[in-house]
Amino acid sequence: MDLNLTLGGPQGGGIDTSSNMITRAFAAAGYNVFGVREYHSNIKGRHSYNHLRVKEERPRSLKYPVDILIALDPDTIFEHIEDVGEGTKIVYDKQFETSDLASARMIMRDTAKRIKETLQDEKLPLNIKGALQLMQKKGGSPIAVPFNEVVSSAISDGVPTRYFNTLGSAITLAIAGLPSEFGEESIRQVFSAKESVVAENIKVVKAAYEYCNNNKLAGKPIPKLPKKKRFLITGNDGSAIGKLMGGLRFQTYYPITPASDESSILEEHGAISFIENENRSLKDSGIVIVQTEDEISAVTMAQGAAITGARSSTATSGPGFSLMAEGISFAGMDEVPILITLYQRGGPSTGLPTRNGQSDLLFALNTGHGEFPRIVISSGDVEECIYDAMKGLNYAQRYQMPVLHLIDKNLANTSDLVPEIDSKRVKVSQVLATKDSESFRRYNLDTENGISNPGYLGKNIFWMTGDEHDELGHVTEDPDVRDRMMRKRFQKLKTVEDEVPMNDRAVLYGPSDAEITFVTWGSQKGVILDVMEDLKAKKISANLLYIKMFEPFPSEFVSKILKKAKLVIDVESNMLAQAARVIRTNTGINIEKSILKYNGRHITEDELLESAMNIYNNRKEEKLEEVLENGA
Amino acid sequence: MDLNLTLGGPQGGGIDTSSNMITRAFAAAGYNVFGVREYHSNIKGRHSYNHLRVKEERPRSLKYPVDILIALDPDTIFEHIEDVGEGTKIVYDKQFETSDLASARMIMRDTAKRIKETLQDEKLPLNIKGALQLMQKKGGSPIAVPFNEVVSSAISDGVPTRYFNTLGSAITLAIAGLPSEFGEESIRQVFSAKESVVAENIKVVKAAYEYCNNNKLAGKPIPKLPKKKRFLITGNDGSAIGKLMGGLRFQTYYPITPASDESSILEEHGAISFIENENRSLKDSGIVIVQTEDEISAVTMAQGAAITGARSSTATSGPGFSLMAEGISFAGMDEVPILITLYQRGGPSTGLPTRNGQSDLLFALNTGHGEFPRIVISSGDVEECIYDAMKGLNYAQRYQMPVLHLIDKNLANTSDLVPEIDSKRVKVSQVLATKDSESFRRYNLDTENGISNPGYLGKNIFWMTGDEHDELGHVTEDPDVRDRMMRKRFQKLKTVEDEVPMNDRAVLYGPSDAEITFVTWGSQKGVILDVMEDLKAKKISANLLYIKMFEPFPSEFVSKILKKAKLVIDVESNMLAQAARVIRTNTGINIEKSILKYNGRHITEDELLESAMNIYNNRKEEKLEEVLENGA
Amino acid sequence: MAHNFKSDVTVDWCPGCGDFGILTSITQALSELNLDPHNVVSVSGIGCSGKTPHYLNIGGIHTLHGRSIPFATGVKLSNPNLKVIVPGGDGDMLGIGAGHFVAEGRRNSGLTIIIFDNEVYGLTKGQAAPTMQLGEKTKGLSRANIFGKVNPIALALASGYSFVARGFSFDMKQLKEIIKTAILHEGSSVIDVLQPCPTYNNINTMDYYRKKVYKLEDDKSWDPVVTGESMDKAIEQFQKAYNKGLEWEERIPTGIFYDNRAIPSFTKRLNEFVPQYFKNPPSDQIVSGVDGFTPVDVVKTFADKTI
Amino acid sequence: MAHNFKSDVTVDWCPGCGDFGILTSITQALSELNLDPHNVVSVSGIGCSGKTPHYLNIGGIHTLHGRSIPFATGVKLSNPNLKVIVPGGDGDMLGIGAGHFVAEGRRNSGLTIIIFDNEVYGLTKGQAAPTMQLGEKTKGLSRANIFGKVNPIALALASGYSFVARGFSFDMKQLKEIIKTAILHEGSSVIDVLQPCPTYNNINTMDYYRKKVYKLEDDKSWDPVVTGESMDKAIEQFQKAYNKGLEWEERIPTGIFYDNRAIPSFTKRLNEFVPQYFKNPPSDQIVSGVDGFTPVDVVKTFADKTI
Ligand SMILES: Cc1ncc(C[n+]2csc(CCOP(=O)(O)OP(=O)(O)O)c2C)c(N)n1
Ligand SMILES: Cc1ncc(C[n+]2csc(CCOP(=O)(O)OP(=O)(O)O)c2C)c(N)n1
Ligand code: SF4
Ligand code: SF4
Ligand SMILES: [Mg+2]
Ligand SMILES: [Mg+2]
Repeated sequence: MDLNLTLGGPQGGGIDTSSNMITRAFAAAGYNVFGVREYHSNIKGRHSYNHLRVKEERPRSLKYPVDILIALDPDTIFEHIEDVGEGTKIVYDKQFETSDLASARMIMRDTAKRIKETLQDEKLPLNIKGALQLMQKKGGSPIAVPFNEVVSSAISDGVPTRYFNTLGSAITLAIAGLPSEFGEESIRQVFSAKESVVAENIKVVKAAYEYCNNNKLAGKPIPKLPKKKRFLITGNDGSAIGKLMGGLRFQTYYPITPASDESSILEEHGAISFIENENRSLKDSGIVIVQTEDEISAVTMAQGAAITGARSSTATSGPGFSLMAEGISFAGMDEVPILITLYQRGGPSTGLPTRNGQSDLLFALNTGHGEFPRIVISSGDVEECIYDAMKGLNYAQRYQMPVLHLIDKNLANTSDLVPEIDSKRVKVSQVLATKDSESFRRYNLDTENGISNPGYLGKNIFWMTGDEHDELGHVTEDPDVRDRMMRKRFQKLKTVEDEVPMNDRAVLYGPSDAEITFVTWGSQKGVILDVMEDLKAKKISANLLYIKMFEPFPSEFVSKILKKAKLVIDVESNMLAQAARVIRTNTGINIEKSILKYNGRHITEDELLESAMNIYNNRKEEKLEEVLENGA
Repeated sequence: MDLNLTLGGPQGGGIDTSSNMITRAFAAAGYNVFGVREYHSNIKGRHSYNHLRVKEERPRSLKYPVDILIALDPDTIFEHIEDVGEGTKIVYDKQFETSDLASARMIMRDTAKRIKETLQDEKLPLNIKGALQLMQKKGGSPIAVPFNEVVSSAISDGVPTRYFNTLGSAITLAIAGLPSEFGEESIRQVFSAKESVVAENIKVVKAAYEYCNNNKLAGKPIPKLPKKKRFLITGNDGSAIGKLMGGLRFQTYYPITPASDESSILEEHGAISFIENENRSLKDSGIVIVQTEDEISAVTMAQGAAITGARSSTATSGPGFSLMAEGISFAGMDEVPILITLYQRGGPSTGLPTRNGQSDLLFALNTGHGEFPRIVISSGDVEECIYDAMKGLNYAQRYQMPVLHLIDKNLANTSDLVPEIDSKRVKVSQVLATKDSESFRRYNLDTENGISNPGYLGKNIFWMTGDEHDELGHVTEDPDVRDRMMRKRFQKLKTVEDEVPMNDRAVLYGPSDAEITFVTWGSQKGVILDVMEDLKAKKISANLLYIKMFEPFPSEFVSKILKKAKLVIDVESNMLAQAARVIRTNTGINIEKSILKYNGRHITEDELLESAMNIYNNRKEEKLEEVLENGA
Repeated sequence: MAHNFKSDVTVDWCPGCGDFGILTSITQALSELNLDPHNVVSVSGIGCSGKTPHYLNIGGIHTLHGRSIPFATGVKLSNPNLKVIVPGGDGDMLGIGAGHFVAEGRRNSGLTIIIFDNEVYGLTKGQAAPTMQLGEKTKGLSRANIFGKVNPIALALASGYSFVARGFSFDMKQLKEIIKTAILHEGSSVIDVLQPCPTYNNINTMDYYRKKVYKLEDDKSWDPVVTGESMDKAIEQFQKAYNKGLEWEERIPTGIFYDNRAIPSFTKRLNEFVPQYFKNPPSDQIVSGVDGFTPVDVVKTFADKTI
Repeated sequence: MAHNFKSDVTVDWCPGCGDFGILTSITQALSELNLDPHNVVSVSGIGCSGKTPHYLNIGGIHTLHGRSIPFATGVKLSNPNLKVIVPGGDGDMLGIGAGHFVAEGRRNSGLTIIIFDNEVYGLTKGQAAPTMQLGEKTKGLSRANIFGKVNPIALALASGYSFVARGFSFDMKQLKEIIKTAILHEGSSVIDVLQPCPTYNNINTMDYYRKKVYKLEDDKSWDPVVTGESMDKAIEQFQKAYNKGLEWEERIPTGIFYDNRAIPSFTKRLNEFVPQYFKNPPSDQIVSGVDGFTPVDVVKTFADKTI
């Protein structure tokens, strides 16, 4: 099975619950589900949608046209005109048929204008019927469901609209051919706490199946697969889990999309459970999460905590990260171990605050005035988020510098079913204070690898200052000590290169020799791996140079691969091909072909494949740039 | 004549006045004087010094060993042990001879330790006498002057110490052979307002000359040169003057070294005088300078003013610049014309707050989250500061984007005698609001060069938002408009490339074909030009690729020069050779030889020449890096 | 026809949101004052509240979270003839923007600051704003609020604002009048508006406030206007305003707490040494000479730098 | 021998600077409290005042301009058993740092904040600090101060600080006692210290203050301690503190204005839901299992995420 479906409705209207229901139903039947959430910067009313993909094996990307489009409001039909194709079933409430475009005021003006033009071009009426006709032209089959009737037939009392989400989900499941029991099971999971709610919703599920059966909508039953325990988590969850496993005990944050979910998750799981065979005294340990007054406070407060010995971190997104620049420079200068999780969203400025972007890489690499060492890493799927967060905390501790962990919004809001979390994959070493002495040299220059023994307030007496300092941490302006301190600090980056395995810095997926070499970072990893399979089917071999650590940059490794590559295509969710620039800076190699997307939406398998083929077919040309445009 | 002299004393002890006196005395005799100020981050007591160079033609760099070292405190003698050589005259107060190193507590500990070791290595006593002996070994001749006696002999009453600065300066002038009248003239200029003070100080000057004559210290009289009107200004002054000429009418700042002097200068000259033939109504115009509560406010308040049509700017330094990142991203997104003058000092963090650095280039190029266009320019001498500030304001206005103007601390505190300020060198066009209309499209997409007609609050009704926006300036999340707005904004950078002459972006000094090609930016320009002359004398031809605009980068021009260059040496005041990195990013060309200095002190001609020769002599080696260390 | 000050942009606040009442009060105040729409601008930060400028048919800047005050100050000081309205969230103004809020009190530039006081961070999904009471647990929170509350009236007074008031978003009549007085006030004004957020704040609801609010002006002896004639009276009025500002538990006063007309505005202070400041402000200056070059006489202006 | 809390670093303040008196008061207070030097730390910002930690022989962080409060809060919340002293300039605390200053009032973490109130920006050469009076022209300024003054006492009270006091740097005896009480205070305290800067401020000199200051404690009826037993009394005490805080022109009160022991500190609030917070704070937690891997049971901790 390979099922793509999009579920759309008004923000705040329960789309997430519906999509959770669908995911859990398929999961209960042993399937794998992968999904991404798209929403406006708005609390109630504007269009939001979840794009899900269901497969036996684990999906790792999404694809248009979708198989089922579930519209929980008229806007969804207008917004997704382009996303249907041969065989797409469009499920919607029959009532919508009276809606017209002019009254869909929550659609962004320019979007509405575009939809209008599209309909006009096709000489179709500017309303839902026109939109559905267009969809039909594209091969879609509209399925009008009388939502109110079906729900009313099932529930004894209460407002029917309250159950429309459940109905939409259940109809989808029925159409997909998933036996009703799994839909019911998912209801139990989603509304676990409230028995009466469960009962009512199950009635609605049953009614949905009955309606589908009666109207010949129900799909061919799909088989039940062996079910295993799995984690249903997003990139936000992954990072939170990794941090907790990685020893995080202090996190600060100032609310911002899409970063603050991570902190809320940590807050909700702040009372840690320890494994049985560990010291009993650990049994009740907690983590401190502080909502600060701004991001300047977040990045500096976390450092204050770090200086007492707690593993600490903060998480933010573009605008907040900008505010952290000065604090990050301090952490670099003063060798403070701190992990900063940077959730990238569409910029610049407030930009597209709830949309995807990978436009903060160059900024992360260069943020903060003056020269200081930092580590910059990036994750490309939900599982990586977990282990990278752990490693990030380890790096910060070991190398005593700021570590920036980049996660893009797409990944933050990707929900995935992760089969296992391996607590033995990454070691976590205890934070140990140096033995105290009369004149403890916090910034001991007598070190080969640049790492001085750390000190912790409460355990050692020492000083720190953002000014250039001597070994004790007092201000100095001595030119000679200055030079030595600068060199000591940067020496640590060499040590990182010596100690961190290449696998944690860059990976080559696929055959070592290939006709196409993709280069990417972040959440495109999955979709490229899928496209590589598609290309294989077309007898075109492809591999992927996937970059995880940008500072210190794995120049040699990357150089070696790119030098022998035949056709290199850089794929990024930004406009300037930032990773390609970093590669050029570090290796001198210029990547001439790129596929870029900067409209804030997730990259889908179909569009990426098409663009890759375009480039492949025109590979003789010196420079090619494809810009992807999928997404409502 | 080529006279290098260093005048040292305690911070707050009048060193600047002394050095001003010396400068004006030589200037009065028609000579040119060039100087740099070095000082601690301290208000009173720690060592500060001015290094001056006097020549017939205009000097543009400084050189060790100095010809005269004037020590107004014992610390100066200790601190400058290394700066003397064959023929250096060390003028000091005889009283200092009883001082020892242990009691010089204002010397930074590490520095004191180093001095101690130096003296110990030479088996010399750890006091002034020891230091002077070491200086003698190096070829210096100590000149002990009984300061108290000489002053007391001259003035009728008052505290003699108050005149020690004048005495020191006057003795220097006498030793240099400058007739006493010029010393007296300089007294009149420096203490212009206070007649009695002038009279007393002139007595001291006379006494100084008499003392020198009596003790055979007076130098051979030097000729008086024809005198012209000149401007005695620093880089700070230059930028302020340029801004005022460039139409600046609103400047914000938060105090920070070495930026805030610029704002104080503007404040003091805020009531503008206009030239005669201009409209009478201009006669009384003023400029608004606001000291803000922080740099976030500075960068955003200046934008508020810009949006009403005032040419506006702010000036800051590293830590403050870090805080501006978010605001700069807004200016990029919203196309706000604003000039930000970034005075670079030694970083990272608080770093070496009163010392030189060029370590903010990469940060300036990448500051602010997300992708937006910006212009980054840099000045290399005091005159350039003037015209670049004017151009910077012009660029901001024309291209509607943030313009970052980089000036290094060395340049900010360089004092130079500028013969002329040419008000016709750079055109200044009037800020004009677009004709108002019902639905004024501030962000009109219908533009080839990316530039939409600007609107100004008070004159037009329109909107702005840091979110992605439509043509009217309202929030949009439409994927298509998003893409078009992104491209429109970046199109402006192409327009900059089309419109700005290459001379304003990069310049090749010297022969087009040379054995050594230096690459630099900022205040090294002068010293490299001097070293080029030195090399010529050694029959080695050299030229200089001098970069002024880093974004958009003049890639082709730079590429062409570097590709045919024989031996390229990058010279920068930072550790990471940042300009060389920018060159690599933009051209793929890797510069393998570099001369770097990051101890915060100015680069001197002697050390640069020596390092250049080292590299030249070992040019067969693949990679060479020289680190410069001059300076107390 | 008088300008109605409403733009045609879709308002996307939640149904029942208190923001609607504030928006209407603003447009009505502007209409009734019959201001030229070119002479009023609005400058906001980020938040649900931050969207306000788009809904007003006057020039508007929707700036950065917490930075509306400095942006607005720039507008005002560069063109002192504009009326500048600054709608902002309580998080925006008193959380991330508190530093600017305090600084503006010292400046008194002449901004009309309207705080949308919903006790939560609306747009980021209901976290506690600085105005939320210690221990309060709204539905958006997973645990009771751990922070103390800052009282906007007390903070505004301590910061030096010369006009301090409180409105209630469901009493548009009073709020509109307060806004009108504030706009006409020469210095900077702060209006704290009790604004129910039905989506995230189920404690400070419309009903909650309806039961508690009362109007200061209903007490005929209430006199917030300080003329500066008597210093003692001024001090007493300030203290009264402050003490009234502390009232909250039982009943919540609305209306004008303090209206000091004696403190000179920043623009007036600037006018003391910036030549022709009001007549020829930075926004309107001629910077290009008749020949297209600078009209500045450098030698004269920088006479002290010549030798 | 008791630790004398003085480091051997050269103090490079100007001769006659009020900072010396504050430094001495701090070291004496620490000595007299007989604290273990490992259990006290100091965290400063940037300015002349910011250099203080280097002069104290306890762990110290000389952080960024305006950011001492968040850094210090991180230290305190991560290790609530430490005493955290926060010396800061008036520009540092009430200018660039005002946002954090207000926020810390809401937290009440348990910091001892000492404001070096010299009315100028010392280290950057004498610009007006937010504490300088409107129209004042000190020798460091080229024109009279154009900004209003913020009153640290009023602002601290409005922000919610539970301990607010004022000292005078040339009255080390009183200042030392205030610092001692503040250090023992559980919540956050603010001590505004009148600190002459002879180099840049020729108005607020030692003599100027000597003539004006008087001690609150000299009035035997003065009672700043709020126990929380009577709400009415508490409100009255707050108002008294506030009104006293406004006094300035004629005479300047020093001493403790407000000492509220009823407001729980942030660490106490955290302790309500962070298991074993005081016993096993973040700074001291074991994060590595016996086998060198995480001791966290992921499945149990994130049970809600499993299906
Ligand atoms: C620097 C920065 N940090 C965080 C955010 C995310 N953010 C958007 S709105 C908001 C808070 C909104 O709360 P409030 O100011 O009270 O306004 P309301 O939505 O309640 O009207 C935050 C934190 C941001 N835009 N910028
Ligand atoms: C972000 C930033 N902006 C500006 C500065 C420059 N700066 C250093 S000290 C200082 C002000 C000091 O004044 P105050 O805080 O009152 O301390 P004082 O020197 O008077 O003790 C400033 C603005 C800085 N270090 N960092
Ligand atoms: S979230 Fe609250 S404040 Fe925001 S629009 Fe909705 S109801 Fe209004
Ligand atoms: S400048 Fe003022 S505050 Fe700073 S050390 Fe000197 S006297 Fe003290
Ligand atoms: Mg709010
Ligand atoms: Mg101060």
